[in-house]
Amino acid sequence: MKKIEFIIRPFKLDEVKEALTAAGVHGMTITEVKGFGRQRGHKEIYRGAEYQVDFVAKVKIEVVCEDAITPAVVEAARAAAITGQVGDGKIFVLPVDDAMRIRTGETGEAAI
Amino acid sequence: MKKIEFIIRPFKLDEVKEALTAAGVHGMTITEVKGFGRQRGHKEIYRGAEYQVDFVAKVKIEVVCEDAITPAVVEAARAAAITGQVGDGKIFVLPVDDAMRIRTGETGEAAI
Amino acid sequence: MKKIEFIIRPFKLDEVKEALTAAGVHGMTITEVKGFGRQRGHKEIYRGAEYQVDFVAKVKIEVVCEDAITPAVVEAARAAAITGQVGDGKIFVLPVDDAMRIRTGETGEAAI
Amino acid sequence: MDAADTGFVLMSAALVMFMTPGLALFYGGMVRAKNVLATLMQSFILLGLVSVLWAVVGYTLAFGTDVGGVIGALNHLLLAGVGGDAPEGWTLTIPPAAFMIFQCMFAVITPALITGAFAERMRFAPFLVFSGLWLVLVYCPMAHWVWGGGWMGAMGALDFAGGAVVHMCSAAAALAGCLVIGPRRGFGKEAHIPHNLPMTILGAGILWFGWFGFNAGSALAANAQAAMAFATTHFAAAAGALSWVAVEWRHRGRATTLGAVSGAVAGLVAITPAAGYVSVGASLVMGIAAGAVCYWAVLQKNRFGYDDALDVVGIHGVGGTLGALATGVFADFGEFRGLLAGNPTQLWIQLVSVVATWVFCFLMSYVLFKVIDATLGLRVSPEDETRGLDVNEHRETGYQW
Amino acid sequence: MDAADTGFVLMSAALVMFMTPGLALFYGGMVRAKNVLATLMQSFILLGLVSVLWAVVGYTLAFGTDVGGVIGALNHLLLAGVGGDAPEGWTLTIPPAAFMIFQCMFAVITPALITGAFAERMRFAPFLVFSGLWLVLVYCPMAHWVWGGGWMGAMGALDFAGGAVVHMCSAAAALAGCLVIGPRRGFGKEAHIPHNLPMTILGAGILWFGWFGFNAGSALAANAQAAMAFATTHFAAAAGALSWVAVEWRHRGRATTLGAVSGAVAGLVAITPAAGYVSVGASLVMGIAAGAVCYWAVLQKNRFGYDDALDVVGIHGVGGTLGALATGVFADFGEFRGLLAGNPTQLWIQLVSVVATWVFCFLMSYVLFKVIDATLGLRVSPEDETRGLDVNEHRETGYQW
Amino acid sequence: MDAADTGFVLMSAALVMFMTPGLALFYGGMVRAKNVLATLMQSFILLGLVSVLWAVVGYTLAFGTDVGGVIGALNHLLLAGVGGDAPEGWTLTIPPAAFMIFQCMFAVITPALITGAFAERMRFAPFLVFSGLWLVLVYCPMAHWVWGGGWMGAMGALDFAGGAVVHMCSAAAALAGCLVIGPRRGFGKEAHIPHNLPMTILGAGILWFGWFGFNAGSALAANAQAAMAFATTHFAAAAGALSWVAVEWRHRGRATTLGAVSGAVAGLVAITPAAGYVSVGASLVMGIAAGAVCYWAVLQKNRFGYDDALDVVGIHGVGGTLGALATGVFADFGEFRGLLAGNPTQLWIQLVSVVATWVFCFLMSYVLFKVIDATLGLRVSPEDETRGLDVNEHRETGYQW
Ligand SMILES: Nc1ncnc2c1ncn2[C@@H]1O[C@H](COP(=O)(O)OP(=O)(O)O)[C@@H](O)[C@H]1O
Ligand SMILES: Nc1ncnc2c1ncn2[C@@H]1O[C@H](COP(=O)(O)OP(=O)(O)O)[C@@H](O)[C@H]1O
Ligand SMILES: Nc1ncnc2c1ncn2[C@@H]1O[C@H](COP(=O)(O)OP(=O)(O)O)[C@@H](O)[C@H]1O
Repeated sequence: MKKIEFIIRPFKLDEVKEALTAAGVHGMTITEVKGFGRQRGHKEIYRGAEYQVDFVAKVKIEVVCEDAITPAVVEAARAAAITGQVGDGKIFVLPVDDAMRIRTGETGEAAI
Repeated sequence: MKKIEFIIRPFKLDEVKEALTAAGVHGMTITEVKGFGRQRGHKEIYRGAEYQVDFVAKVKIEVVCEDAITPAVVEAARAAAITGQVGDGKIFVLPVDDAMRIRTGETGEAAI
Repeated sequence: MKKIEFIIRPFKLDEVKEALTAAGVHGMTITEVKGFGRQRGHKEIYRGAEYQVDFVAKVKIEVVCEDAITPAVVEAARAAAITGQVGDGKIFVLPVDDAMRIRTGETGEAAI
Repeated sequence: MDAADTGFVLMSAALVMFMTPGLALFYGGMVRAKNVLATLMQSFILLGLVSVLWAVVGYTLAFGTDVGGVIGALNHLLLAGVGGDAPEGWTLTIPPAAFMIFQCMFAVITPALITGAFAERMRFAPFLVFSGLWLVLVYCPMAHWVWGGGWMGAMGALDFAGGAVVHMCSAAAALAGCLVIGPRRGFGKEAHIPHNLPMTILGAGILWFGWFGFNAGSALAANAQAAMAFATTHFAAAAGALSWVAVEWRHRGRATTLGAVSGAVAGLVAITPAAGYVSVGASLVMGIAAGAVCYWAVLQKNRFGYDDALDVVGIHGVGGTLGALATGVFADFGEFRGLLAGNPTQLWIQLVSVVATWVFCFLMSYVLFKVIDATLGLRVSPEDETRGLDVNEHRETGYQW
Repeated sequence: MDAADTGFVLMSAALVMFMTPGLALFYGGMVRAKNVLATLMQSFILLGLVSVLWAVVGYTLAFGTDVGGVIGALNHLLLAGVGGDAPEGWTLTIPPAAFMIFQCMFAVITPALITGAFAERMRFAPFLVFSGLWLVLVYCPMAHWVWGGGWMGAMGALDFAGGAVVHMCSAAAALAGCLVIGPRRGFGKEAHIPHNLPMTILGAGILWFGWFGFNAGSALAANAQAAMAFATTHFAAAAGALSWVAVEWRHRGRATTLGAVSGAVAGLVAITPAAGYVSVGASLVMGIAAGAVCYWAVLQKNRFGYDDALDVVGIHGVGGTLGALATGVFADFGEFRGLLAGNPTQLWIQLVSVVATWVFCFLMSYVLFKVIDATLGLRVSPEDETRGLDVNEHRETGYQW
Repeated sequence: MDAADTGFVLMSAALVMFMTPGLALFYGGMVRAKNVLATLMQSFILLGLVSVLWAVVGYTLAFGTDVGGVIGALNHLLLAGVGGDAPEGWTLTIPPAAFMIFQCMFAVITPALITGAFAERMRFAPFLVFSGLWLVLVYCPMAHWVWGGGWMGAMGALDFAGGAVVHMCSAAAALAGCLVIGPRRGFGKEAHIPHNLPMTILGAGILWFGWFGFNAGSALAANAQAAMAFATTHFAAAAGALSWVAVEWRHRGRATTLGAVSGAVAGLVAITPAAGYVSVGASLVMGIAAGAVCYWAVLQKNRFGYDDALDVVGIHGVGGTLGALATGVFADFGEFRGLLAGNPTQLWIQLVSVVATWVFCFLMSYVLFKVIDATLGLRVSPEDETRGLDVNEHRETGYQW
């Protein structure tokens, strides 16, 4: 099993969610995060003083899925998340030892 | 060492925290997340228009612990988090290479 | 590749960000989290009733970087995050299988 | 007709109207985020429901021709005869419509006060039914008894702006309500902590502001009594805030903002029956007493185990009772004199009115709650209570960040 | 000069001024968090811009000596002669400065109402240009026609506090605006959900409160008509809230808080042209009609596909039209009589004024929007719209938690 | 006694009272979320503390029988003789109680203004001690000098509604305060960014609304001067908002919402001493000047390195000074004439009063802060400052989402 983390633009969330579902993912967990990277932030002005805000609003999607579908899931999400501009985000794939569904106690692939 | 991620119902947080502490966990990190899965969301109505909200409020607990106690920790948390209804959540176990306590610089199991 | 997770004090964010950048990290993702550990929380009072709040505001920084620079990155961040008081936080290092840049489709170290 | 008095009472009515959104915010900030809209709604919708009922039947029950000292006749049904011109025998210097609309605002806020007791667990439909029936069966009689020519006023009970009619009356209903509906899930175990105290402080600010209309406006004229009522109102609120904060500081080691606003409201409640009758000195004493006593009263609920979620009983019940009795002690304005002005009977009359108000309002409300609980069911399901009333009862969410 | 009337109108003016921040919050809560400041700003800055324009040229265009029934002469340019003392021939009991400042508040809020239509996508600079020109070219003539001695008033059209001048006029501009600027990105696909409904409810509370100044103050004296206008205002709002909620409950299965406040505003809009002319009974009928009809009207926008973001047309346009016609039906105050009081002509006059208002205001606004769009460009870039107006147009962020 | 004037002043007092919660929100939105309650509390608790002190000793120090032009005698201790009836020699048309309570609201908000300077780092207990002493030792003398029969008024200094007494006085204390307490941790390095600008905008809306009571009410009668003061207040605020925004736009490329509200407040501050004495044209000029000058003044603090957290000096100090001098230029009402009306002496008198106010208030405040710092300690510990005042000083948290 793998955990795939997608860091995407917030307004792409719905499209990526659809793409993931279409790719066979049945569950996911979303977190609002702030990103720092090549995409620059913006300036803010308060009473004449300028502040540089480096962080950009992003959404992190975490999906745990079987090894087999991982490449397909990655591709599907990427296609939905892309705009072609700097700041589209990243996809990270991490190994997972085990999963469990709290309700039933099922483990492994049955749990996800 | 393992990192265990628990996705649970928000109102179970206190109980799960107690269970984890009782199971020998000394620290944890909590994030408010939104989940998508078998548990359906709800409808909202604004000026007569209906919107489907797919995401459900969840809490993610991250715990890094020694390999040895991992199964016990998982079981203890599961027992506290369960309601038996769809949406109780998931537990994921991931491998961890190393840990460090910022204050002391200790690494490995001493750090957690 | 590794994913390094830093749990730090919120007011240290800017300093740690500088340190990471100086250590050759080009991107990172920040999440507001609540921590539980040796650092005790505080009491709150509402209409004469006292409540114990166990969770302390923390910031989580996630950085994916090449294996080679990982120790340097950890050290740099630690130096910036430390105050010497209980509650300075943790650093966890996790293995990463792969990374991809959504915009370009690059994978591996080129993606980060 | 006097233009100055008319303008003053109309502006006062506007201020009192503003108190209901203020109360909504005061309460709304104290609940958890998942119930904020339901809590705001329980106040806001009463601006609609009660006002319409008031026009149809409420005003005439309260202020129609007295029937046996108990209720008003239906001679002003649908506000017949309540217009811009003064009818025969009208003694006020303002148009009947001005008096009627001023009183309407009191009728709106009184049932809204009750909602603090059953916050975070009451279903919306039975809440509406309760509020409508309660207005007709409890509030209108009370208003008639005290201000409409009924027995309590005839007995000589002093209630300048509604210590009995508004505060004790709603608090008695609140007590009945939280007894019947039972405590919130997790009461005493989980922390039920205010989700947005700035909202509560804003609400308190609006309440304090509007209370000038409530109390000074109750003079029904822009005269010296109105000025005195204005001043006593302000000083009682000020003293109440200080006193609550002082007691809390001693007891818990800190002065809280929720304490400051709670104390101010306690002071405002206590001065309400007395505002036009007492001196500034008395108002300071009453405010100080109210802050300390209501702080103590609020602590008791944990002892008794009933879940009066937002402390309607502790603040409006105890504060209103204190104020009504203190009116019997401190009153000294024209013919209205209390104990200290050499008229001990007044204190006795006040005591009778206090007991009668509590007994009548509590019993009526208790029966009403029980009947509605048995028929419609008052309470949301446990799952809905966990998910929050906003999503379940109203299909909305308070905040999207 | 009458002190009572002066005090009453000044206080009313203060209340009307407070409506603009109230409207800012009402609207601000309904947009997404990333546009909250831009939305608040579009109302708030008009307190600055319109007020200054009003002093310079607006007042005299609206209330200067009538020129051909169409516009006011420039005899009060820069408020010349509009001071504390009554000039020759002045018929009001209040100083000219009091009347002028009361009217100023109306001029401020009217263009602010329009902003709901193009919320979340309009650039700030062209918005300012539009608002300034619109005030001079659309609002001032309208105000003159109805209240300043122009043809509409001369024809006998009744508009007590601005059904045509304020509500239809701004709604016609709103319709033009959202047609020209086009729908928000993702309209109909993404959920455009209010980010802070408590803010909207607070805004509605302030609007309701301030509307007493708007309507009762329009009597321009603290008299019986003011008292009646006050009462009808309140009951129409109450009935509107109930009615919207009832219809929504039936249609969608739930009573929403946004529905309650929307219905209240619909009722307030509808009663505005009628407030001082109709009975309380009529106000209840009008409020009920407004709540239901505006609910239905708001649903239509999805059918027609224009993106009137915060429903200015559905509520102010439809509600204002309903109110103007109902005034022709229900008016019955002194010489002012409508259909039911035996004067069917009034309804006809009202209809003419409704049509003229819509046509004039829509066409003028449409041309204005088109011209500004062609020259300055109305709309932010797609990227900026996605990131939000607050950061791009104002370099600020609403909330930092 | 005049009912119209009494009603008007009472309503004005209510509006002024509402300014303090408004100020609390205005300030509260500008601090970081962890200090929001402490900031709200510093204003709110003064409604309690100052009001009680005012009743006990403040009123008589300010408005008791003049002693040597410097202070009021204790003849109204505990408000003795300040009731509903006019005593011998009373020249106002309103009851003493109405005048006293109107003035009370001014006494409350003045020390509340100071809190913006030491926001986010002041301990609560010494803050209370400071505010209480400051009221007695600084505010009461100032109020006496200007309005209570003291030397400044006798000299002929014009201060219609408190440019010196309220704004310069609090700003001088603010300057002293931030010099003594020192800058916030991270000042100049970290971003100290407003956490909730909608709250600040709401606060500004309430301030603007309440300021009508402040300035128009200061006529102490519902007359033509009140109407003029109302109008000049509004136009100065409007012009101030526009002017600040224009300057900022030029300087930084964007018009900010915080700029708009700051400019409005600057305009309101500047017009305060002048409101009843100047024409609408002058008020526009003063507003424009205030917006631009205060923008510039606020930028200076970074140059000088003192941390006046919420810009009390830049806005109230500079705006108030500007207004006081401009009063000497533009005054033209009855016997009150300034430079442009042919009375250059007035400008000189104004200058003397400005200098005296700054010197007296700064020195007194500086000593007070120093003494309290040496005895109780003004400042929270670095750890507490990092964690936030809400949790440490009040054991509460503003928001729970
Ligand atoms: N090394 C990294 N580790 C973790 N997150 C990263 C890393 N690099 C980038 N990110 C995340 O990805 C987002 C997009 O990265 P950015 O460099 O701005 O654009 P792009 O992905 O198009 O190159 C960042 O805002 C950040 O959240
Ligand atoms: N494959 C997955 N990857 C990551 N998170 C998941 C996944 N599946 C479910 N979740 C998380 O677990 C929560 C509960 O899942 P759900 O399917 O609703 O119920 P249950 O766990 O009872 O089967 C979801 O809301 C989501 O946050
Ligand atoms: N075992 C753990 N797993 C995950 N997070 C942890 C763990 N232990 C501590 N943390 C995080 O680190 C933070 C600091 O830990 P704490 O024990 O308070 O201080 P210190 O790191 O100085 O020993 C906690 O608030 C929590 O967020």
